[in-house]
Amino acid sequence: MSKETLLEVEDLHTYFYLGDKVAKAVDGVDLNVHKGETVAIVGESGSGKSITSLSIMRLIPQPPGKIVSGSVKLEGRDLLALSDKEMTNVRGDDIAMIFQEPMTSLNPVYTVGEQIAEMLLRHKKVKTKKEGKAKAVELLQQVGFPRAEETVKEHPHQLSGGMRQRVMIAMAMSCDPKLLIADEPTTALDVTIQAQILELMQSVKEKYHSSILMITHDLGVVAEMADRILVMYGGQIVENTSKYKLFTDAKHPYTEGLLASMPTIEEDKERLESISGTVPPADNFPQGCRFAPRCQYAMEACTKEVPALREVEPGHYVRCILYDENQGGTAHDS
Amino acid sequence: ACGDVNDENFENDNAGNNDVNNEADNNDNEDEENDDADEGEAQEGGNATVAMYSTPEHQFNPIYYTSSYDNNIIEFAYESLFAQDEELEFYNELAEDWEMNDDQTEMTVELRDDVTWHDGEEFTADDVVFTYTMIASPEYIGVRQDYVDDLVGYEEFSAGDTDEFEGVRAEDDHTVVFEWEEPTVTPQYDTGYYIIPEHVFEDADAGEIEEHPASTDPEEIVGTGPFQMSEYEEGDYYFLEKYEDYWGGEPNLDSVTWEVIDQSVMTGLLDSGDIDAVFEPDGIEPVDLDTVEAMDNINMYQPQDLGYQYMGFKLAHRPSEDVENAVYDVDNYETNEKLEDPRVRQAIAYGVDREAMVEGLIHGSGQVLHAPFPEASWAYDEDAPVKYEYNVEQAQELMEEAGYEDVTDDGYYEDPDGEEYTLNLEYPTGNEPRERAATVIEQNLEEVGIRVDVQSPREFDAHATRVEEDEPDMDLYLMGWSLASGDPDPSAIFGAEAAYNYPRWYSEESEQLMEEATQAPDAFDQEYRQEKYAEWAEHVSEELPMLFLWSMENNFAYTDRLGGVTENPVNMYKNTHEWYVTEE
Amino acid sequence: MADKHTDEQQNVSTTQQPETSESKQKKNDSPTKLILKRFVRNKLALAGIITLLIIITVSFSAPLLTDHDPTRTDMLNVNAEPSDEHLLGTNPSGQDNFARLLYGGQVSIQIGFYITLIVTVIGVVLGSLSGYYGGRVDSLIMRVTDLFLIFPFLLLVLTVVTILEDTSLLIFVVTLGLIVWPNITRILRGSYLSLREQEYVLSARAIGASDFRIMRKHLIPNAIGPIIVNATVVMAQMIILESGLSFLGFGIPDPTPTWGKMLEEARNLGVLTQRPFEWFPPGIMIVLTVLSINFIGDGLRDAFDPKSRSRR
Amino acid sequence: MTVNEKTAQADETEAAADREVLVEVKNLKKYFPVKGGILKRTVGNVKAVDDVSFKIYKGETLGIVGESGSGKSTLGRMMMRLIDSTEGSITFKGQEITNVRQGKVRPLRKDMQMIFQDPYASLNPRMSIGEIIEEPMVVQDLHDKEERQRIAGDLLETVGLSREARDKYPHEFSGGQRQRIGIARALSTRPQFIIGDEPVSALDVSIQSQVINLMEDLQDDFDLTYMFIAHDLSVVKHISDRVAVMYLGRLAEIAPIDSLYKEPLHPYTQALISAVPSTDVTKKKERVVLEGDLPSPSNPPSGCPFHTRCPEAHERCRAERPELTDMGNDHYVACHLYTDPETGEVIRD
Amino acid sequence: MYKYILRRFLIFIPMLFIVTVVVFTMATLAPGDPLTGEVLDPTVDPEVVEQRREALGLNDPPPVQYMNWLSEISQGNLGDSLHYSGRTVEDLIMSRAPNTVYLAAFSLFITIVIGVPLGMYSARKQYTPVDYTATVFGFFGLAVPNFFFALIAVYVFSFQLGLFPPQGTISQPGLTGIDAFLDRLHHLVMPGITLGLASTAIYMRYTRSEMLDVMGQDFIRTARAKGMGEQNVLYKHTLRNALIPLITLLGFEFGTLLSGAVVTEAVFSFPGLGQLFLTGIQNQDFPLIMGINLIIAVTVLVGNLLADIMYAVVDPRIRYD
Ligand SMILES: Nc1ncnc2c1ncn2[C@@H]1O[C@H](COP(=O)(O)OP(=O)(O)OP(=O)(O)O)[C@@H](O)[C@H]1O
Ligand SMILES: Nc1ncnc2c1ncn2[C@@H]1O[C@H](COP(=O)(O)OP(=O)(O)OP(=O)(O)O)[C@@H](O)[C@H]1O
Ligand SMILES: [Mg+2]
Ligand SMILES: [Mg+2]
Ligand code: NI
Repeated sequence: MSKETLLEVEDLHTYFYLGDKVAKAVDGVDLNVHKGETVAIVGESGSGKSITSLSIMRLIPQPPGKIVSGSVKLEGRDLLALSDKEMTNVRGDDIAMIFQEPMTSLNPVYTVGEQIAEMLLRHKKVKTKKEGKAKAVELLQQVGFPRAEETVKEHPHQLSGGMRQRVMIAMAMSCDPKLLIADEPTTALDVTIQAQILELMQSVKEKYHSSILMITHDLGVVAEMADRILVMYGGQIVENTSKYKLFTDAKHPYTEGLLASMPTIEEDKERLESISGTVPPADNFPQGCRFAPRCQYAMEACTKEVPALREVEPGHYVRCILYDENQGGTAHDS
Repeated sequence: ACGDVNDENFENDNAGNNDVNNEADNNDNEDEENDDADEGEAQEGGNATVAMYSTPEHQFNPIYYTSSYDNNIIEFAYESLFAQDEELEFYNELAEDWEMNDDQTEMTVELRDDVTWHDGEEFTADDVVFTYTMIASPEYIGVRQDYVDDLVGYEEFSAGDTDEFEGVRAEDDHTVVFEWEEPTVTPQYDTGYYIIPEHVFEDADAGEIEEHPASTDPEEIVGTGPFQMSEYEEGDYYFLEKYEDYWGGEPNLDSVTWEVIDQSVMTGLLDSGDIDAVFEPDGIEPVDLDTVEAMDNINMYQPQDLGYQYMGFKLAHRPSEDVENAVYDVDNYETNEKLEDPRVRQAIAYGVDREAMVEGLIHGSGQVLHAPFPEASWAYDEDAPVKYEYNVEQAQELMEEAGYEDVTDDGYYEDPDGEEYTLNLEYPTGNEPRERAATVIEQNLEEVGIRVDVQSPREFDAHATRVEEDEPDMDLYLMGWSLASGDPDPSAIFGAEAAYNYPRWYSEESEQLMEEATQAPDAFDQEYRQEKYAEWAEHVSEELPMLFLWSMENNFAYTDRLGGVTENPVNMYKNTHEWYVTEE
Repeated sequence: MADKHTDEQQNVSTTQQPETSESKQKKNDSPTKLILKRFVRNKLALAGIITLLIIITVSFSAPLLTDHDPTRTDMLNVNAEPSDEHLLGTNPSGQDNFARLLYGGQVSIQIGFYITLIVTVIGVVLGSLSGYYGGRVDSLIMRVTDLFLIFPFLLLVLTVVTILEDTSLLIFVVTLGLIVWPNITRILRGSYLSLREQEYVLSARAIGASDFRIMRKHLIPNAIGPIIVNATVVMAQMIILESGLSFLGFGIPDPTPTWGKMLEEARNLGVLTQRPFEWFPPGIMIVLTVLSINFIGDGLRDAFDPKSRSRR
Repeated sequence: MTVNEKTAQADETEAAADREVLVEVKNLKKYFPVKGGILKRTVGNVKAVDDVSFKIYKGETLGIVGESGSGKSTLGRMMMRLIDSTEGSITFKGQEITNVRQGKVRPLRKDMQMIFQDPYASLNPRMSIGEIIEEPMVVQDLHDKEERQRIAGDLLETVGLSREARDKYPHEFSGGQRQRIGIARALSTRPQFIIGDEPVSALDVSIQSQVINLMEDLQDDFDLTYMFIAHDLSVVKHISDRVAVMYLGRLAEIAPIDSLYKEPLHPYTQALISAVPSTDVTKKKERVVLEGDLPSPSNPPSGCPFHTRCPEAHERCRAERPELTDMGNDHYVACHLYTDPETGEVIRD
Repeated sequence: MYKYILRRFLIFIPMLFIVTVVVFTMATLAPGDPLTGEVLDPTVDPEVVEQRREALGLNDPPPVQYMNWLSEISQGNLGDSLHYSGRTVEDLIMSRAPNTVYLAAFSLFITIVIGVPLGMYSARKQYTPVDYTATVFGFFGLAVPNFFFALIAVYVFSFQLGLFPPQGTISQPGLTGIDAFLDRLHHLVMPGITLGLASTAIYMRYTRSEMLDVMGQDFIRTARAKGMGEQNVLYKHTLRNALIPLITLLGFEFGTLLSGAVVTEAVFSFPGLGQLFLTGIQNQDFPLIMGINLIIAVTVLVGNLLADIMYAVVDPRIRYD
């Protein structure tokens, strides 16, 4: 990959200390996002996607959460080493974020305009509130509000879910961030609205030349949006490859299972595959490979130690013993 | 520590009535002490602070007020023709001189001519006539008729039949004549009521006076007294300034402040000197006595109070029709068999430890009462009544004599028919010692073997209604009363058909004695009456329509700083122009 | 909204053991047991329940601890100082303060308890009717509670206590119960309103369960948290209220002792400064009891609803 | 049974009216009053379900799709008689059940059951799994206690849980497991008809497929008829025989899955299908992106409710409400594009 | 918005009417009347008392009395006090209300100034010693009977330390301007704190819980993600949302304060409505009791109305239609 790296996360560990238990929500995540690239993290509920993104933003609720180790570098600058104050300058300005719940992610007591203007003022993009409001109108127009002048004066509850998510996007883009993190931006929305939002995100990305780190559990959305896909399971990345590779040549048994268990609109599956069992809780991961208890290829060695994420093909990383020649694993084709 | 608001009605009258009490106070020693105690230098001017525990009701018109707290203000601002001195003898206040005609029905009073009202107007005979006429007038809706209803022409005038009240008339600017239908024994008492200014109230009729600003707004009060109201904060402070042109001489003090305080912090305030005196109507509560007595800057003055507590025996009940129609007819009285036998009542008298109650409940600041005459009264005869000393055996003997026996062996007597014997006792809230007494009586009598069922206490008014309306289930009740005012004639309370004869006691002997005691011409002889009342007292103590519990002492206290106080058993607020404070 | 709810729930659930490790887990951790476990872990609540138990035990074993009859007056021994005979001295009626403290505790606690019982029963019945059926029944009940709430509580109590001339313990308790119910009814109605919308209630209806069954099996057991928590609040309030009313002279009539009445006797500087043995014990008892009950209530709230851990 | 089989079956019986109708809904409406004005009078209605008619044949699965707020749940609840309908009729096994009073619906519930969306909220946390599964039998007064316990145990095994689970409580299970328990309960009275209101929406893909498979298996084993409400078109496509598309309380289109997904007629259906993100990375897909949001059901647009967002809307759509028209092959659509404005005749291309 | 207010107002009217009926019914149910006491006075002629009863309308049937009363109050006339002869109920209430208003306002001020920030602080420092201390203080405030607290406060602060006057509203008459104000304030401190004790505790607990609630909301995370500083998040985003529910509490606060005032005013001899009410109760002065009950109920109703309106103003989510 010749492209310039924007974000680089190395060996990130974020734990939650809950009484006598420790939930290892994120347990050794490596990822990087290049300039102009859209990277998606997929995985089932509880696999640690949100915590990874929040860790990057340093927004982990603390206590009980804590970033235990690792580094998060934005254009080479280690975010974890910044003071709290410096970090607030990064948030919103360098990295912006939108969330899953458009319904609750906007402050109900302030108007849409106020909330956008506030962010602009905070990052000194404008000097006065008035200027901020004017800019807000402009931004709203860009995300497709026909009546933007009126919308800025409205309160979030007066808008529909899709509209709120647009406001969130407008707000996120207002300071021209280098990276946009979108945590399940369309999960709460209907398909038709989801399509609108995804479309909007694409266009916004092109316009602002920003990179996107997109989090979702919907493989369909990933297929639409991403350049590269990271599959997360049990607080770890288990597979990291380009979109095309993933959907045509998934290597990790978990990814394989996911794809097979998903009904799609294109093909008629006689019967869905399914992965037995459930996602292990973050405070009680099995020994060794975390997927082993549910894996159809699991073997003795899998339960010993956590396999490393290794590059099995150029740009295709998999965390599975099957692809580890040293362990005598043999690649299989599904 | 509960307020005794409900009893105020009784006490008020008492405060206004100023009885004739012959006996001087029994605190001579302390009296002298006080005089010596005035160590500091008398100060020109200054302010004295007097405390009361409850808020005046802001009815400051003497002819309408009912609360003794209002009276506190009135005492400083208004005056009457006659007042009682520390020996309880009448002396002239606004009167200069007086004389009675021979058949004791007409009194001519000459007024002082140097008296002015606070607004500068002269005080004249018209004011006196006005005051009495107002009380007698048909529109009058207050409760002070007692002062006028024996005067000539009252009936006609108060019924509205005539426009002229004959009973009182102005002979000239400074001479007033009172005329009674019957000979009166106590003319100075009857004519000794506060005088209100005609020129202030003349436009109002007697009914309207109640709401007149000069009645309800402290700042508008116009009297002749040494102090006049200047500023106030309702329910908190009442600030009285001296009336410089007071006829008795310019008052020493610049001002007197009445402060409303909570009884619970009184000792603290007295100790810190924030207040100078606690006098009528509250005095020092028994609980605080020890604390106050222990303070070294305090003068105590403890005259007898005319209020007393008793336990009534419902000897009979009026039938309900009579209650409804307010009829009092001895022939209809339904006897309460449970208490019919005087021996039972005597047994109860023996069985109740009244001495202990006086000691325990009122901290010794009072005495056991044996007959309804105040010690101060000429009708009082210490040896006349039977004195029931606490004696359980004697009580039991009497019960057994009366045929009561503990058949069931449960520690309680059954009545002569062998039926369970329980007496219901009712009592009101509002007077802490009395409330506590209910329990004591129950337990005392339990020891004798008489079962008492103590009902839970009621609000005073509710209780009073039940007593008055002869609640059929009631056997015993607790109540307070005030000792005979003015004349000792007990017939208003003990007469067989008197409304206030709550026990519904009927005794021929008593009726006769009471009648004899007031029959002219013998009754003009006080000794004769004294004898009759002694006989009556003995009779009443044997018959026991009620068990007199105790009469209290007042506990008045003031600091060394306050001087010139006239210690007067019925009224501490006389000669206040002589009050002074010493330099600290 | 629903999705978010699910989300949270999911996080909770994933911390539970998966089915595969089922065997390792202790069997049948019923919700009640879980609540108890959570409750016991709360130190303040545990301290509260221990204190309360001690207070109750001591109060109710009064006959074992003192020979004195708390109502027995002794006129020759009033306002006695503490002695071996009278551990805390005697009051102005010569009643033994220690005995009054113990027996008074019984009365005060019973007052609190019975009022709470009445209020809770009314609250549960009316709250369920109102919350479950809604519509007219609900409007009617809510209007009535509104009306009650408009009158400041103490003024209403005083007015009613005055009107009812007779105040025996029973009347006292019933009266207060009848005045205090609206608050709890409202709260429970709120709980029922939200419970009614739960899918398991809908599913119970879908299987044809009767209203009564739904209330009995689905609503009340799930509303038990708020019910108990509010009961503790009421109980604490009532114990305080009793003392306030005693103070104003509208409490339980003599000679029945209560803590409030004992405390009321200290309404005097002299007593306050010179006879602390008379007011301190009942004062501290009231404070401790109320504090304990509040801590228990708070602990229960957390135990019943772990998400509200941070709440009041 | 596979999808293909199902379709084949459908084809066979295609024209035949002899397919046994289990449930029939005619002109069903549900209006929720909207209170407003100063006195809180009813000032309008939310037309949650507005004049809906369809049939469900024995043994089939009818999928209902539509956006949030389109009235899917309301429809399901009306059919379960959990809420009263405003108008129209519901016939179950030939018996009119619309007007059975709430007190009398219990016997019906034996044959009709419902599975709910939220596996966390649909099980009473204070009842053990045994109690939960037995409850329908208790309510219906079926069997004695022991028998009920045995059945509950069997059912647990049927849905892939162990018998021991009976003594546990819901909080001890994961979402997928709970949904299985919900299914077991629905089966306990041996119903013929089950309405699933988004039974898999809250589940993760890997779990979702387990439940879908289970439901399919049970359909065969227990001879069930399903009405499957969902907003995920892929899931609906997988499980259903026929699909009804709802929009603002009305049916836009109803058809067997093959024809619906291959040849959607209604512009809304077309948009809906094209909006589903494709996992086929090899093909680039044309997409119809709809403008705007779902209008408020309390104030639905006049004429065709979809005209505000429809790319092909024309004058007539604004004025006239399209009726559901038979396009042949069991395919019905409510759209003016397919009827002649003059004659009202069906236009086929 | 106006419609919303109007609707609230329309609910207010029937409530008001019912309130009068209830107040009146309570009064009629009461035994005896204020003249019963005078009947017992031997010096008073029973007939006179009966005349007074007649004159005061105490002998009319209840509905007639009610209608009379209602027509009077509709003219702003609450009737004559029975106990306070010659004074009208409105005059009495007016003479006392200012004191209680000062007291309530001061206590509310204390409640808000202490309770809210303490709750905020406690929420910010959740599970720290500060939080626990505040929690214990909160529970303590709820556990101490306020008269008991008052007595001890009087003892300590008035008599031992001499910091505050133990009773009354002013220390000397005749002060003007700032001196008068400070004098009053000085007298308000102890009763105000006593009265506000429980409320402060409640507000503190409430603020804390609301703050924590809001702090867990998504939009707070959004604010942080926007790069907002901690102070801004706390004061701008959290506080405003957390305070909204407190407004409802405020609506009833006046009623609550008045209840407490009955006790507090008694201890501090503070001549306010509470004391007046108590005197009314003790003397069965039903016009007065009715008057105060009515005034308070109306005040609480108005308070609720205002709270509702305020709620609608600060919370844009409220729908006005
Ligand atoms: N505040 C918290 N306290 C304790 N544990 C937490 C907390 N937040 C997250 N976790 C744990 O961290 C793990 C990962 O959570 P995360 O929210 O990152 O999952 P996710 O992949 O985003 O899932 P979803 O798709 O449901 O959003 C979960 O198992 C959860 O138990
Ligand atoms: N009890 C009710 N009172 C008033 N309106 C209601 C009620 N229940 C549903 N509605 C309204 O009816 C419409 C249809 O709701 P319904 O729940 O049936 O939609 P849905 O298609 O199931 O949506 P979802 O996919 O979100 O579950 C919605 O606009 C909703 O607001
Ligand atoms: Mg997430
Ligand atoms: Mg739905
Ligand atoms: Ni199949």
